[in-house]
Amino acid sequence: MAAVTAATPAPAATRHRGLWADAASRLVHNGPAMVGLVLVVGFIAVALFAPILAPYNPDAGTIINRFKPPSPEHLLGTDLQGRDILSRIIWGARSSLWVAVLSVSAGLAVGLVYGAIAGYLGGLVDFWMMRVVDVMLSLPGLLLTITIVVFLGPGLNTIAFAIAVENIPIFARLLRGSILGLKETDYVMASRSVGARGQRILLIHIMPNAITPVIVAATLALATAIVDAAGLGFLGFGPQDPATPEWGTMLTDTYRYLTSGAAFTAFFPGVAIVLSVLGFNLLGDGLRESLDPRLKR
Amino acid sequence: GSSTATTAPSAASSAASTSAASQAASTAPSAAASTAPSGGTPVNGGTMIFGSASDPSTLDAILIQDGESFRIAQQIYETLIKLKPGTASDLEPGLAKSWDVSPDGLTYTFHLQTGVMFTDGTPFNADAAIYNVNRWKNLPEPLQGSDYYDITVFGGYGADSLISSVNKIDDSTFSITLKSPKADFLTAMTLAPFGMQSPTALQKYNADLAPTDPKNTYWQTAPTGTGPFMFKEFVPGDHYTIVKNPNYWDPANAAHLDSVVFKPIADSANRLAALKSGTVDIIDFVDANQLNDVKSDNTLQLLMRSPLAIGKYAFNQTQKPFNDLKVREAAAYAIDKQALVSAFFPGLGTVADSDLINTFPAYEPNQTITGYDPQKAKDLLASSTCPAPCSIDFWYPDNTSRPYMVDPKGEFEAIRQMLEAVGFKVNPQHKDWHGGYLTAEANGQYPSFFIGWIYDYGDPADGPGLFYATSTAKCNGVSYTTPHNCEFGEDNPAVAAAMAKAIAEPDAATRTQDWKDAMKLINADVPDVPLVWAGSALGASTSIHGYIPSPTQSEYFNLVWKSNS
Amino acid sequence: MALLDVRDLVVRFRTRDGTVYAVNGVSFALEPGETLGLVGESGCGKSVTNLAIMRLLPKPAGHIEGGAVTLDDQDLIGLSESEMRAIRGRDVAMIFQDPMSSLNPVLTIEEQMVETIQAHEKVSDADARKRAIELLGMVGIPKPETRLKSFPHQFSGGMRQRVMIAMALALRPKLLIADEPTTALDVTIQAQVLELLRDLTGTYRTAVILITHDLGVVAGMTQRTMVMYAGFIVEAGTTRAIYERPSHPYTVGLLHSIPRLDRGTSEPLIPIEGSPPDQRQAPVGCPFAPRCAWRVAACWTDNPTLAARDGSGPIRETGPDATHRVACHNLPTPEEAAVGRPLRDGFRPAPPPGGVEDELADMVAVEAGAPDAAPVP
Amino acid sequence: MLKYIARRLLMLIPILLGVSLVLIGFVHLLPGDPCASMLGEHATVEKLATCRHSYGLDLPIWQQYVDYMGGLLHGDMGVSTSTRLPVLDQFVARFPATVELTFAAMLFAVGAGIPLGIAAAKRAGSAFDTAATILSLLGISIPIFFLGLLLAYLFGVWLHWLPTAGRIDLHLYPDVGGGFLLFNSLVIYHDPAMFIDVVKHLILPALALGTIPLAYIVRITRSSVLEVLNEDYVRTARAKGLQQRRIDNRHVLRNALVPIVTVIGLQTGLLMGGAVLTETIFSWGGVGSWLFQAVVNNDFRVIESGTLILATIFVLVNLVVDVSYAFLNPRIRYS
Amino acid sequence: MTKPAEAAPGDTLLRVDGLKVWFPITEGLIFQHHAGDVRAVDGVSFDLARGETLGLVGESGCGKSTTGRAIVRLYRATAGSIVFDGVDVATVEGQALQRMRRRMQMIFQDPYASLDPRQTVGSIVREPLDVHGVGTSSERRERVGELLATVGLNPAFGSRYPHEFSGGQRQRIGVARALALQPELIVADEPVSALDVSIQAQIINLLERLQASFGLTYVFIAHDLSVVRHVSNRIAVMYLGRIVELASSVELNERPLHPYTVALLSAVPVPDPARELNRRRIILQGDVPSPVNPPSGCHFHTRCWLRERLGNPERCVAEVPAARDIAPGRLVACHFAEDVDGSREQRQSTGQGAPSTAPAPSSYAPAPDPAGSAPTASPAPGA
Ligand SMILES: Nc1ncnc2c1ncn2[C@@H]1O[C@H](COP(=O)(O)OP(=O)(O)OP(=O)(O)O)[C@@H](O)[C@H]1O
Ligand SMILES: Nc1ncnc2c1ncn2[C@@H]1O[C@H](COP(=O)(O)OP(=O)(O)OP(=O)(O)O)[C@@H](O)[C@H]1O
Ligand SMILES: [Mg+2]
Ligand SMILES: [Mg+2]
Repeated sequence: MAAVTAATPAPAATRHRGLWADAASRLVHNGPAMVGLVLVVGFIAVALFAPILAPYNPDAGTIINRFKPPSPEHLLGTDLQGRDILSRIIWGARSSLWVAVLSVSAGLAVGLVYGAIAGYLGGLVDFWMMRVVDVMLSLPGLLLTITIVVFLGPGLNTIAFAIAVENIPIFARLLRGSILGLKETDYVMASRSVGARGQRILLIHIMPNAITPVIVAATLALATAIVDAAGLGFLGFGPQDPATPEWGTMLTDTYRYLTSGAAFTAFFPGVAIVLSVLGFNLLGDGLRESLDPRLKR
Repeated sequence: GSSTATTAPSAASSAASTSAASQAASTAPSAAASTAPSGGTPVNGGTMIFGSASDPSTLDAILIQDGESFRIAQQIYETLIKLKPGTASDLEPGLAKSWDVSPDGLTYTFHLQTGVMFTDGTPFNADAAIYNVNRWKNLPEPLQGSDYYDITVFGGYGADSLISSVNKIDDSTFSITLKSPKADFLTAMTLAPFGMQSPTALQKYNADLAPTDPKNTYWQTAPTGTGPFMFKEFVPGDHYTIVKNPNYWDPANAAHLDSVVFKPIADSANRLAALKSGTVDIIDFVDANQLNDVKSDNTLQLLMRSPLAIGKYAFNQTQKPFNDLKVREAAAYAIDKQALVSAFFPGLGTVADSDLINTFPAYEPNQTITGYDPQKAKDLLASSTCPAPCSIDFWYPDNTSRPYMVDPKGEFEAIRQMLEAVGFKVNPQHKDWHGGYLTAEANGQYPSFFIGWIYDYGDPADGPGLFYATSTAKCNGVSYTTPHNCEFGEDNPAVAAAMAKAIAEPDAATRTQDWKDAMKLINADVPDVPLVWAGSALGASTSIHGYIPSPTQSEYFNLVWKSNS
Repeated sequence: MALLDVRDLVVRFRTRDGTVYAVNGVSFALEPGETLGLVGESGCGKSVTNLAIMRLLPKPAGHIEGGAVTLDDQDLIGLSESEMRAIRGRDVAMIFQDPMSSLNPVLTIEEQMVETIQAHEKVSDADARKRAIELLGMVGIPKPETRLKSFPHQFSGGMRQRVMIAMALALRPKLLIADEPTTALDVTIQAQVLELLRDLTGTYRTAVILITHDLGVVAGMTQRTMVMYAGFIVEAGTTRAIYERPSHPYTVGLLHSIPRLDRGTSEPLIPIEGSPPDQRQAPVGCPFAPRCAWRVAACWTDNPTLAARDGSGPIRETGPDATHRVACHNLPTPEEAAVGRPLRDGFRPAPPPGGVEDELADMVAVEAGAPDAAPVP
Repeated sequence: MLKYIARRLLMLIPILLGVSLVLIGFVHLLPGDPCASMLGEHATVEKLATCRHSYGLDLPIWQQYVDYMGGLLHGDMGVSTSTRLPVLDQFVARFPATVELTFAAMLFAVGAGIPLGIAAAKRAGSAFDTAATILSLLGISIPIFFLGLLLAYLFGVWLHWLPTAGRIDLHLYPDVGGGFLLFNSLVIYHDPAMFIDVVKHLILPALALGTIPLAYIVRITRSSVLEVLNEDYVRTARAKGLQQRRIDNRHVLRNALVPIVTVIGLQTGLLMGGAVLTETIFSWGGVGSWLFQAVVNNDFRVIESGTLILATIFVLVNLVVDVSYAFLNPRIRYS
Repeated sequence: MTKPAEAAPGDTLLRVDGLKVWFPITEGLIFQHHAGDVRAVDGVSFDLARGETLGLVGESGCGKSTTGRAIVRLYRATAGSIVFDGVDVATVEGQALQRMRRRMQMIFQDPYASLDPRQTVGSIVREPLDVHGVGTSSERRERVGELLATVGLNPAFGSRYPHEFSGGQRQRIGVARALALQPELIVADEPVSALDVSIQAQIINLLERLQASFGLTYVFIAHDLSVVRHVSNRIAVMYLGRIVELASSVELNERPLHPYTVALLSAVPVPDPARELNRRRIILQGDVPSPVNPPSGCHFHTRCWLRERLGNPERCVAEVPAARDIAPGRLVACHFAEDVDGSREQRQSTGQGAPSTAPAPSSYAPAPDPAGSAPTASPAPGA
């Protein structure tokens, strides 16, 4: 008689996937996002395996060998110092990734705590904390970054830090916004009604839900960090240590040669930047769409 | 000077002269390497857009220290004495028709041109000239300290000033009396900072108030001289315009162009792009890697200035390990200058082996360091107090490109490879050029570093004479005259004595020999590794004619004209 | 000739997650002035059916994959977009569930009403405005002249729905499709709105298709009723016939699922177990079979067609004596319908054929074990 | 509404106080000494001290802050240490260039971005949509100086179509100074040729600068329109039989506009001070490169006052955006 | 399965007295000042016996949810007391409050919004156990399985996420969570409003079954009178933050004494075309006024059909009607409740009224009703 009550599964119940798995599947079916993922994964892999992948020491070369156009020996040619451009791009992935990751994770660390406090406490505390964010946001970003770099002296970490400072108010505001929205949700109410209190609600119920937009923003911030670092390089505030290849600096050092016979020296680092940034952006967009089922197209 | 971008002619033509043309200076390099084709009869009219590197920083003549300000001042102000176009040392009458020097070499009498007016209508006469000279002598307190050339030429204000008195003789004659003889006084008078400015304008626009005072609007709104061009307008960050002075006192030399606009374009690649796209007519400081680009474009011409700058890798002998001569020698032998110059200065520089440029009569090949020899470098290092791997700090500046140091980081990187090849272990050190690189360098904080020098005077006294002529150093910027010792830590009494002798020697031939002797001594000490003698280049549209490049960058735009096409 | 004639309408959505079989061959007709109720659970295709009639299916997923829709002898499916536009709002109007979101929040009521009128008639702004005022007065909005300048959010839900009605009736359409017009409203407001709707459509003899979940609303508002399930019409007939002799197990189930004010409080509810099918799978057999207490083996494989309940006489689709039709292989008897469960001795719903057993079989077992789902003896 | 604006303006005060505090703090953290960079490396200790005194740099920081704020109250924004010009004058001289560039860039970004975003939304999921998305992303991915240079070479050097530096052809118009050239050329000089020349100069920098806002606008327009397209009232509008164009313009766009306007406002605010790279590449004498130079030269008064003005503008632009919400969304207007 | 309306009440479990919940409205950008209150609940009193179900009905915004939330201390009472088993909920804090929380739970209206989408069903149901530290972790896991089984879900579903379930299944999860701590009182805030009719019945039956097996006491909030009537022993009708009538569900249905109740009853459509045809509704004019500025006197006077008929007596405007015990166990807050009793409106709204001359809604006359009002219901098995 069991069959009397036989139920057809609810539509969503037909697939045994978790929420994340669901998002992942949406991601997998999103063409541009997959391109982004491939680019990002490739970029990370290149950074991780740089010592294995790079055909030459990125730092060794003599000016006698300078400006060798791409050849089987030097696939992407050599730069002004006679160093192998491919190897420098491969090692440069590390620096770029480092700047991106460091700036975003530092920005996240501070921004999240800040935003969580403001959003969770609410009231006057929130009000004034947000005014501080307003102050930070109303300072012209690039100038702020440059000022910090000037203050701390050039270097990869400094740049990452300066970009992180720029990210803090963005992340903080984003997180606060979603926390405020989530604080009044029924499921938070439900959790309170069974006796759950402050920290637990914040950590278990609010944060995991509030973090989604931040994850997306962080992915995009990774991309922005790489471009920003390149821009800083152009203005002369790049990581000045010549022994550490970095894409932005490579481009900055060579863009002058774009029209004078050695265009490839600028072209390849430029392409590396564009591809990695594009990768993060595509992935970020894809994440936005797949983490938010409403935006499904 | 080293920090100030450029300029200033020189010539120690010590012989007093009443004639308009003095004889060729004995020590100065020869005339421009190339000249814009005169290409027929000058055409009047038109505007030339000059793609410069930055805005002028002041146009109150006596405060000027940077090249861009020099360039404009040169057109709107006139000095008592001028340089002959394209030369570094040939004197020519300016606002003074002629001049006499008293036998004791202390009193100079200037006979002024007559019928000259400032562009605001104020007559230029002895009173106006005296007003200017007195202003140099008694520079208003708020302006003091910003007057680099006033200080270097006259040494200070009031009681400190080298000028003892200024006397009016008649309406068109006046004299300056110095406290002690100064052989290069006349040459110094050709420097743009000593251009004549209208007393009326200076007063009207409160030029004597502090530059920070909003009421002092002189140079931004009304710099007034007698020159072939006059101020039109200044839009900071956008352009600076001068226009033809329609009432120029010397019609034969009146400007052809109606106006010249200076458009600051900081980045050299953008500057070239602007030239090639026709946005500007002429640009200064074409990069070495761009020379071919300009040459191969048949709508463009290249205007070369012969070298008057030296770039070098210098040591501070008071710091380890560079207190050891062998270490310095090892570094000197390790560097392949030829490779360096062909990589970074193709067409703009030649391999240097001395602080003196080889166009100077006193130049003599370096007998201590005879060339690139890595093996020798290795051996020297091995036997030194700092055997391989010898760890050294090597400083280079960020955010600058100088004629003698076009790509500091790139050059550093290249030299680092060379040094490490012979057993040095180089620690890269860098600081922003504007952010204290020079201050720390001048204070002797760097063990080894990049530095360079653009001669204001084509005279050894202006180079090695400044760096190494004293053996005792005061190292916190207190002394104005020879502070450079702090940076190099060269403390060899023999060198100091030899140089002092050379600087004091009145006879040209003896002086040349004295300098050769002094240079031998200094070269033996290896206080630095001279890398390159560098010139610079302008790029111009082929419609620009009559532009005569000068090694000192004192170029006169009234000679320039523009063909229609 | 019927005002509206829908034949074998098939609507599908092509989405990333697969095809949604939203409407699977729906046919019905409507006479001028007639009111038709369309009931069924959420997702059964009520709205989609009507959007298809209006050719307003969400793009690009929704497609009319078959069938014909004739309005006044005109085939709507074949019309060009601009021809169709002329019909929308003029001949057929719609009211939607959520009066909050169905009005454009950034335009005044006046702008929205005037644009409706002017989309179909060449009238001056002043005339259109006068019409709008009349219409607002007609739907009982006090001081229509001043209220015309208001924005939707300045109205309460009930008022907004009145505005929607005024707008829908502005051009005296022949057919009004009301898609759950009162679901979002309180009962007291619902009563106001329904009365208004009834009065106005009665006065103008507008044909009405009323979509709702609420069996009570249909009972009071319509002459004929169709019950939909999973994109199929499972029962159709006059409203009275369907409420008096509910004949499809699903209709029976619905009527027993709701507590009724007109019955004693002690009457137990008999839920329909399980939930509606996933319409992303092509229907096999009777869509209701998995939840049906009356199902027989054929139900798993054959989808019954809509046929006259008593199997006699010509079929009339419209009018007061429309034929009571049911799509079922095993009709509940009137007694069973009254009780809400099969009364036949030893009857057991046919088990699913092998292989059709799905992954939720374990869940079924649990449900079966639950006291309220106790097997009927 | 007026009350709201008044309140928002009041809110400016604490924000600007905060900004000024942050700035003065930052400026003092900057290495080097404005006097040292002003007087050169051979300045004497006494000279430095005199100079520092003249700028009040020898006072305790709070005293400097109080003096500075006092000056601000009297409209005195201080004087640049590198050009010795009053900061306000310099700002006024450069601001028109910034405004015109920002305007042109936003015109490009908005003019191209909104139609592109709408088109992409309406064809969501199509190849066109994907192409639009990727193209707009590409815009964000190319370092702006690289893009600027490529543009300059392509359109200036190779094609000779457009000028690559400055705001106006200085050959033809040596008489024109700064100011609002677009406006002046038409209204004051009545010179269409000049106007066209100004526009030609604007194109490349505007393209370079507008790329990033363009990308953001395309994306936000696309998602916002996509959302609105699914709104019930759009369905209502279609059910009423309205013309497609009317639906798009009156129903879809107007409702989708709020997030778009937010992005436009934010980006406009950012461009005002953030155009450093573009200004540098195209020798555009705007505020961004001015402030940048100030940072490089340790020109503390310019950094402080200039940034303060920019922050004020940023906040004001945001205020304008917020006020414009009220016009876009009557709910806000009447509450 | 269903309880007789007169179910013997046990001892009083909950007593709400003069409960007020006001939400302050603040204004100002920098300095906030108090600009008024939303009087969501404005003096509500009732008591509830152990094992009883009290229904709370009323139009949207009348303060039902707020009352419910105040009871479980999700909101703080502005005034009044909520005495739960002898302890005033409004005043306890800390540990005492936690202990109290274990004894009263809440079920929420929206089965989609009330489950954290990032938590598995297991951890949602386990949360109360975790929070209160009940049992060891393996005991908790076991208990979660039991709870899921109790509400008719496969215990194996614990590892799935809420979005994988249908609305009805989700509401079961919400019920399981509420049951986890074996509470005595459950406040069910519109537990079925968001569900489809067929699913509604499943949940209602489940709730009734659980009450029977665990002796639960319910405050059952709904805006649908028929649902409330079905599940409740007594019903409180709320209007603008106040209870206007409180009666046993049978009484309320058969003899409503407040004009508002009458109107409410009359507005509920009945799925019987024959009856619908003959019913005449009382159509209330206008909308519910704002709880920020409720009308003076009797809150309902602005829309009251009775007042209109009585010639708009001043008293309704001037005087707040006290909740009167008009009969044993029957509270009415109306000055003229006696006029309601026996009125035509009362009879019509309860379906007892004679068919009036109301025009038929349809254009053709319905066929005579063969089944008529014959009771079609038969006793449920096991009832
Ligand atoms: N835009 C769409 N894309 C994909 N599927 C859709 C879309 N719109 C509707 N559907 C599907 O079509 C089917 C019928 O939907 P429809 O809106 O007609 O249901 P309904 O009976 O009106 O339900 P409700 O009572 O909830 O309004 C559902 O399964 C639904 O999921
Ligand atoms: N947190 C809050 N802040 C301010 N006002 C509130 C809050 N919660 C509820 N209100 C207001 O209090 C009044 C009563 O709300 P409540 O949710 O109790 O009504 P309800 O009877 O449950 O209505 P519904 O049937 O819509 O759920 C409403 O006007 C509501 O807007
Ligand atoms: Mg629907
Ligand atoms: Mg509620």
